[in-house]
Amino acid sequence: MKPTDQTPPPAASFWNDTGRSGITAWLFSTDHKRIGLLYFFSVFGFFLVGVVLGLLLRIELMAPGRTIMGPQTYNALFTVHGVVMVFLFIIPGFQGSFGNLIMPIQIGARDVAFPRLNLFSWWLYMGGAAIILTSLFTGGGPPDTGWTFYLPFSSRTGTNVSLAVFGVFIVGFSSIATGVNFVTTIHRLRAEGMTWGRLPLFVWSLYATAWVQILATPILGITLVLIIAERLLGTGLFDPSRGGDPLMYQHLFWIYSHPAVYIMILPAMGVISDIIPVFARKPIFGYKMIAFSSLAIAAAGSLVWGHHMFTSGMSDTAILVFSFLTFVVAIPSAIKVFNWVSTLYRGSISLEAPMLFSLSFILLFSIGGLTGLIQGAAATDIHVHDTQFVVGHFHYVIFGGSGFAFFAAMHYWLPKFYGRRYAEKPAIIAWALMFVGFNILYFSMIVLGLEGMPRRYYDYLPEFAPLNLLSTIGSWILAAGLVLLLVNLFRGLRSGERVGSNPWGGATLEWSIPTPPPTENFEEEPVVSHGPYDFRGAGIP
Amino acid sequence: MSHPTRKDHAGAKLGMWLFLFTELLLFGGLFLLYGTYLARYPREFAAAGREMHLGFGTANTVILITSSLMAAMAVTAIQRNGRRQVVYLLGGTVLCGAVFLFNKYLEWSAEIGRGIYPGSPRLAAGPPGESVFYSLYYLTVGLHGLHVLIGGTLLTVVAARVGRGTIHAGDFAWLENGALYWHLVDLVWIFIFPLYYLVL
Amino acid sequence: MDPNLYTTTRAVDPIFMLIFGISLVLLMGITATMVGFVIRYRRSRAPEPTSQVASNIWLEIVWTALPTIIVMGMFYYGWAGYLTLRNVPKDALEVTATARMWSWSFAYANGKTSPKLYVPVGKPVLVHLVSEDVIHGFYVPAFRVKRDVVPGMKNHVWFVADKPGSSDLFCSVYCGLGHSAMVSTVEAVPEAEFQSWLSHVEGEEKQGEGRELLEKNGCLGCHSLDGSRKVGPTFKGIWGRNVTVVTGGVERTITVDEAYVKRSIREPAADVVKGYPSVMPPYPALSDKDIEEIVDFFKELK
Amino acid sequence: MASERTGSHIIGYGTLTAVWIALLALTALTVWVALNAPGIGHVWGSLAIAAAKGGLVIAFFMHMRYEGRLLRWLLFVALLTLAIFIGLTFFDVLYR
Ligand code: HEO
Ligand code: HEM
Ligand SMILES: [Cu+2]
Repeated sequence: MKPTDQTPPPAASFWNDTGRSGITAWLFSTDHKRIGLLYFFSVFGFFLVGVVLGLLLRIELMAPGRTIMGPQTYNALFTVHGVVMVFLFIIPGFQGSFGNLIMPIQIGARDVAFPRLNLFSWWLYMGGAAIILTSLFTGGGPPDTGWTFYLPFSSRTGTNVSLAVFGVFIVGFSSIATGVNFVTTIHRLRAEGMTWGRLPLFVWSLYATAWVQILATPILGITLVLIIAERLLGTGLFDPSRGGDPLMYQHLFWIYSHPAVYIMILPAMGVISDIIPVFARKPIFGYKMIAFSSLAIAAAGSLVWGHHMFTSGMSDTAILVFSFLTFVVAIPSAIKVFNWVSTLYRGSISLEAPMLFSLSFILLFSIGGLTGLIQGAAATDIHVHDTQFVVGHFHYVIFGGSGFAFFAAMHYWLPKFYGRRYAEKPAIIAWALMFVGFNILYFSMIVLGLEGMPRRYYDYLPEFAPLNLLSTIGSWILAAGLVLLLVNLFRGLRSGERVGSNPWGGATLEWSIPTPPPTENFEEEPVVSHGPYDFRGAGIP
Repeated sequence: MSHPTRKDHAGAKLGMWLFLFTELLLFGGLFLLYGTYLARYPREFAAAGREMHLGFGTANTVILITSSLMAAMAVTAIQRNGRRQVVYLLGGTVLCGAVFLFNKYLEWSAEIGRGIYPGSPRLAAGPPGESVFYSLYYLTVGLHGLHVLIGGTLLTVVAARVGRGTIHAGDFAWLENGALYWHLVDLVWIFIFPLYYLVL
Repeated sequence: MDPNLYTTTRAVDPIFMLIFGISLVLLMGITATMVGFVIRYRRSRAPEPTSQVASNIWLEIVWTALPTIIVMGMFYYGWAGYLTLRNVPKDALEVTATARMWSWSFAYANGKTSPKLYVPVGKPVLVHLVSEDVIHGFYVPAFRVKRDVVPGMKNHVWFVADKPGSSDLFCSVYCGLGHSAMVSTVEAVPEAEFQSWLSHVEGEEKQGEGRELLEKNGCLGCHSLDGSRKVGPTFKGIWGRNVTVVTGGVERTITVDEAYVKRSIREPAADVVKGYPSVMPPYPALSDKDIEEIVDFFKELK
Repeated sequence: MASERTGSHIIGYGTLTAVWIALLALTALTVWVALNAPGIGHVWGSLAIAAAKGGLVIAFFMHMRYEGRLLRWLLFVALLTLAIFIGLTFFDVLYR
C-alpha cells in the first residue's frame, strides 16, 4: 500500500468536532460513525468472549471423559457460546458496525434516516446483552438448552432460560430498528446520481439483509415470547400432553433462524464484493448478477427453514419441498463465487491483508456451502444431522465466511476512521496462522461428524479421541493468530503509519472524503457520476 | 436527502410502514399457530369458540372501528388546520381504546372466574385442543391489548403536542404515524374477531 | 455377510459419494483457478490490469445454468435415497424403543425388555420410537439412520444389519445433563441365537425383579451398579451407606434405609446428595411393592 | 430519493364516514354468517369478510390508496412473506 496523498490529517474530524467531549459525547452521539464504532467495539468484545468460551469447549473435548469441567458447565458453555456468537456478535455485527460506519458515506448521505433511532438501537442491543449476561449469574444459573432453545426441554430445565430469552428478545428489537433504519436510508438518502445501478455492492447486501431483519425477526420475537409464556404461564402450546406440538416450536424458531444465517452472510458477501475489485484494480465482474443474487438469497432463503427438521418427524412432503428449495438457494451463492473469481482475471492483484482474508473467505465459504449441500439432500442429512458435521458446516460458513470477512473489513476500513494503519507483515502472519488453525479445527469436526460423533456431547467414545485432540490443537493455532491480529491491528490504529484519504485506491465514495471523515461527511452534497468500481472514472489509474 | 434541516416526511412514513410490517409478522406467528392447530383440532376449537362472549367481541369490534375512524379524521382535520378538532378526535380515539380495554377486563374476569386460563385445572381436564385454543386466545388478545395500551399512550402524547402546536399542518408526521399505528391495532383485531369469537 | 442385501447404509453411501465427488471437483476447480489467477496476475508481474471487462452474458448464463443442473441432480438422488429410509420392508421385526432422560429401553413383542437393542442379522427391524419426557434422537451411525424421538408423536425408523457385530447407538437430540451418556449399542446376532435370546424371558433370574425394575424405569441411565460415577451416585454398596445430603439448603448426614430410598424415588428433590445436581424426576408409577423389590436388590448389591 | 412522492392526500370526512359505515355493515354481515352459515363453509366466508374489512382500513384509513407504487409493493411483499410462512408450514401440518 502506498499513501496516495500526503496531506496531513484534517484538524476537524468526527473524533473532535462535535463540540461535546468526554464519554457522553460517545454514548449519546447520534453520529453514524460514532455509533458505528460503539457497535464495533461492543460486538467485537462479545466476539472475544465467545472465542474464550469456544476455546474452553475445545479444551474439554480434548480427551474423552472429564477434562476441565463437568457436564452441566459444558452444556451451559456451548449454549452461551452459541447465543453470544449468534445474537451478540454476528447478527448485529456487520449492520451495526461497518453498516453504520460505511453505508451512509457510500451513498453520499450525511447520516442515516433516523439517527436517534440508530442510537436507540445500540442501547437496546446493550440492554439486551446486559440482560443475557445477568441471566448467567442469577436464578438457576446459565441456560443449558443450546442456542436453539428447543421445547419441551427448555420449559423443563431449571436454569435461567426465561431471562436469557428475554435478553435475546430485546436484542431482536434492536435488529429490527436497524433494519427499518437502513431500508429507509437507502431509499431516501441517496445522493444525486447515486442510482440503484451505482450502489456499491456492500450497500446492496445491506439492503437485502435489512429486509430479512424486518420480515423475519418479528417471528423470532413471538417465538421467544412463547417460550417465556410456556415457562411462566404454563400455556402448554408445545406440550404434547396438553395438545401442543413440539415441532411447531421448531418451525417458528427456524422461520427466523434460517433467514438469520443470511443476515450473517449477506453483508460479508458485500464486503468481499467491495474489496476484491479494489485489490485487483478491476471492476467487479457481473455487478448486476451479484446485486440481484443478494436479493434472491434473501428471498429464497426465507423458504427453506424446514431443512433443520429432516429427522424430526415432519411430513415427507414437507421434506421434499424444503430439500428442493434448499438447493435453489445454493444457486445464487454459486453465481457469486464464480463472479468473484473471474474478477481476478487479468487484473493486477496485490495480496495485502484485506485481500488475503477475502480470498480465503471464498475458499472457506465454499467448503462450508458445499457441506451445506450434503445437509440439504434428504438422505445424507439423516446421517449427519445433529453431529459434529453440522458444527463444522456452520463454523465454516459463519466463522470462515462471515468472520473472515469481518477481519477483512477491519483491516480495510478501520484505517479510514483512525487515520493510521497496521503493519503489513504481522498481519499476514496472523492471517496464515488463523487460516491453518481454522482448517485443522473445523475440518476435523466435519470428519468426526461423518464418523458419527453427535454434537453437544460433553463426553465421547474412545474411537473419536484422535481427531478431537487434533481439532483442539487447531483451535490453539487459530487463537494464536487471532491474538497477533488484534495486537497488530489495534497498535497500528493507535500509533501506526498515517494514511491518506484513499490508501487502497478505491472508487467508492468513502475514499473521496478526508481521513478521518468530518462529522458532516461531505462538505457539500456529492453528485455521483461514476460507478462504484469504475476506477478510471474515479480518476484512479 | 442530506440536508439535516429539511424534514423528510415521506421517509418518516416509509419507516413507519416498515415498522408496521414487523408488527404484522409478530402477530403473524400467532396466526400461524392458530391455523395449524385449527387444522388439527377443528371440533375442539369450534366448541371452545362457542363459549366465548360474542357480545363483548362484537361491541369491541364496533368500538375499535369507530376509534379508527376518529383517528383517520384527525389526520384530515390537521391538514385542514383544525387544531381543536384534532385534539377532540384523538381524545375520542383514546377514550374508545380505554373502553375497549375495560371491556376486555370484564371479559377476562368472567372467563377466569369460570376457570378458563392457561394451565387451569379445568382446561387440564378438558380435551387437548381446548387448552390450546384458550392459550392462544389469551396470548393473542393479551398482546393485542398491550398494543392498544401503547397506541393509546402514543396518541395521548401526540394530542398534547398538537395542543401545544409542535405538531401542525406543516409538519404532522407524528400524528400521521400515530394514526397508522392505531389503524394497525384495529386491523389485527379485525382478524382476531372472527378467528376467536366466531370461530371458523 | 450378504453383499446383496439392500441395507440403509448401501442406500445412502452412494449419495454421499456423489455429492462429495462433485463438490471436490468444483472446489478444486475454483481453488486452482483462484490461485492461478493470483499467481499469474499478481501486481509484481502485472502492474496494470489488462482488461476492464465487467460482464459477459454468456459466461453468466453458463454459470447459472450449470449449478442449477448440478443441484437438481443432488436433490433428486437425495430424495430417492431418503425414500428408501422411509419405506419399511413388510416382514420387519418390530421393536419399541423408549427413551427417557437419560437411558434407552427396548421392548419386544413378547414383552421382553433390554437396555441394548438385539437384532437378528439379515432381518429388517422396525423400531417404534417413544419418548417419556423431552425430545431425544435415535441414531445408529453404522446404519446411517436417525430419527427424533418426540413425546406425543409416533416416529419410527428401520434398518437391517448385514453381519453380526455391535454398533454404537447414540442419542442425537440434546436432552440435558446426561445427553452424551445416553449411549447404547445395537447387537446384531445370527437369527438362531437371537431367537433363543428372545425366548429366554427370565434372563436375569438370579438378579430378581428389583434389577429389572431399575432397568425398565431407566434408573441405570444415571446410576451405575459398578461404583462408577454417572449423573447420579452409584447404587453399588448403597444399602446402609452414610451419605451427606442437602435438604432445603441445609447439609446433613443420613444412613440409607428404606424410608430414604422411598423418598428419593417419590420426591427426589427433597434430599439431594451433595455434589450432584438436582435433576432426577419423581417416579410416582413405582408402587410400594416395587420399591420393596428395589430395596431387596440394593441389599444384595455389595 | 426525493423523486418518490411526498405529498399527502386529504381524505374528506364524507369518504371516511362511508368507509366506517361499510365496516360496520361488514361486521354485522360476518356475525350473521357465523350464526347462520352451516358447517365449515363460514371459515372461508368469515376470512373473506375480514380481508375485505382489512382492505378498506388499509386503503382509506391508512391512505394506501393514495400512496405511491413503492409502498404498495412493499406491503405486498410483507403480506406475501407472511402467507408463505404460513403456507409452507402447512406442507408439514397437512401431510404428516
Ligand atoms: C452464515 C451462516 C450460514 C450460511 C451462509 C449457510 C449456508 C447454507 N446452509 Fe447452513 N448456513 C449457515 C449457518 C448454519 N447452517 C446450519 C445448518 C444447516 C442445515 C441443517 C443441518 C442439520 O441440522 O441437519 C442445512 C441443510 C444447511 C444448508 C445450507 C445451505 C445449502 C447453504 C447455502 O446457502 C450454501 C451456498 C454455498 C455454496 C453452494 C458454496 C459456494 C459455491 C460454489 C463452490 C460453487 C459450486 C456450487 C454449486 C454447483 C451449487 N445448513 C446451522 C446449524 C444451526 C444449528 O442447528 O445449530 C447454521 C448456524
Ligand atoms: C475460536 C473460535 C471458536 C471455537 C473454538 C468454537 C468452538 C465450538 C465448539 C467446540 C462447538 C460445539 C459444541 C458442541 O456441539 O458440543 C461450538 C458450537 C457453536 N459455535 Fe463455535 N467456536 C468458535 C467460534 C464461533 C463463532 C465465530 C461463531 C459464530 C459467529 C460460533 C458459533 C457457534 C454456534 C452457534 C454453536 C452451536 C451452539 C449450540 O450447539 O447450541 N462459534 N463452537
Ligand atoms: Cu438453514
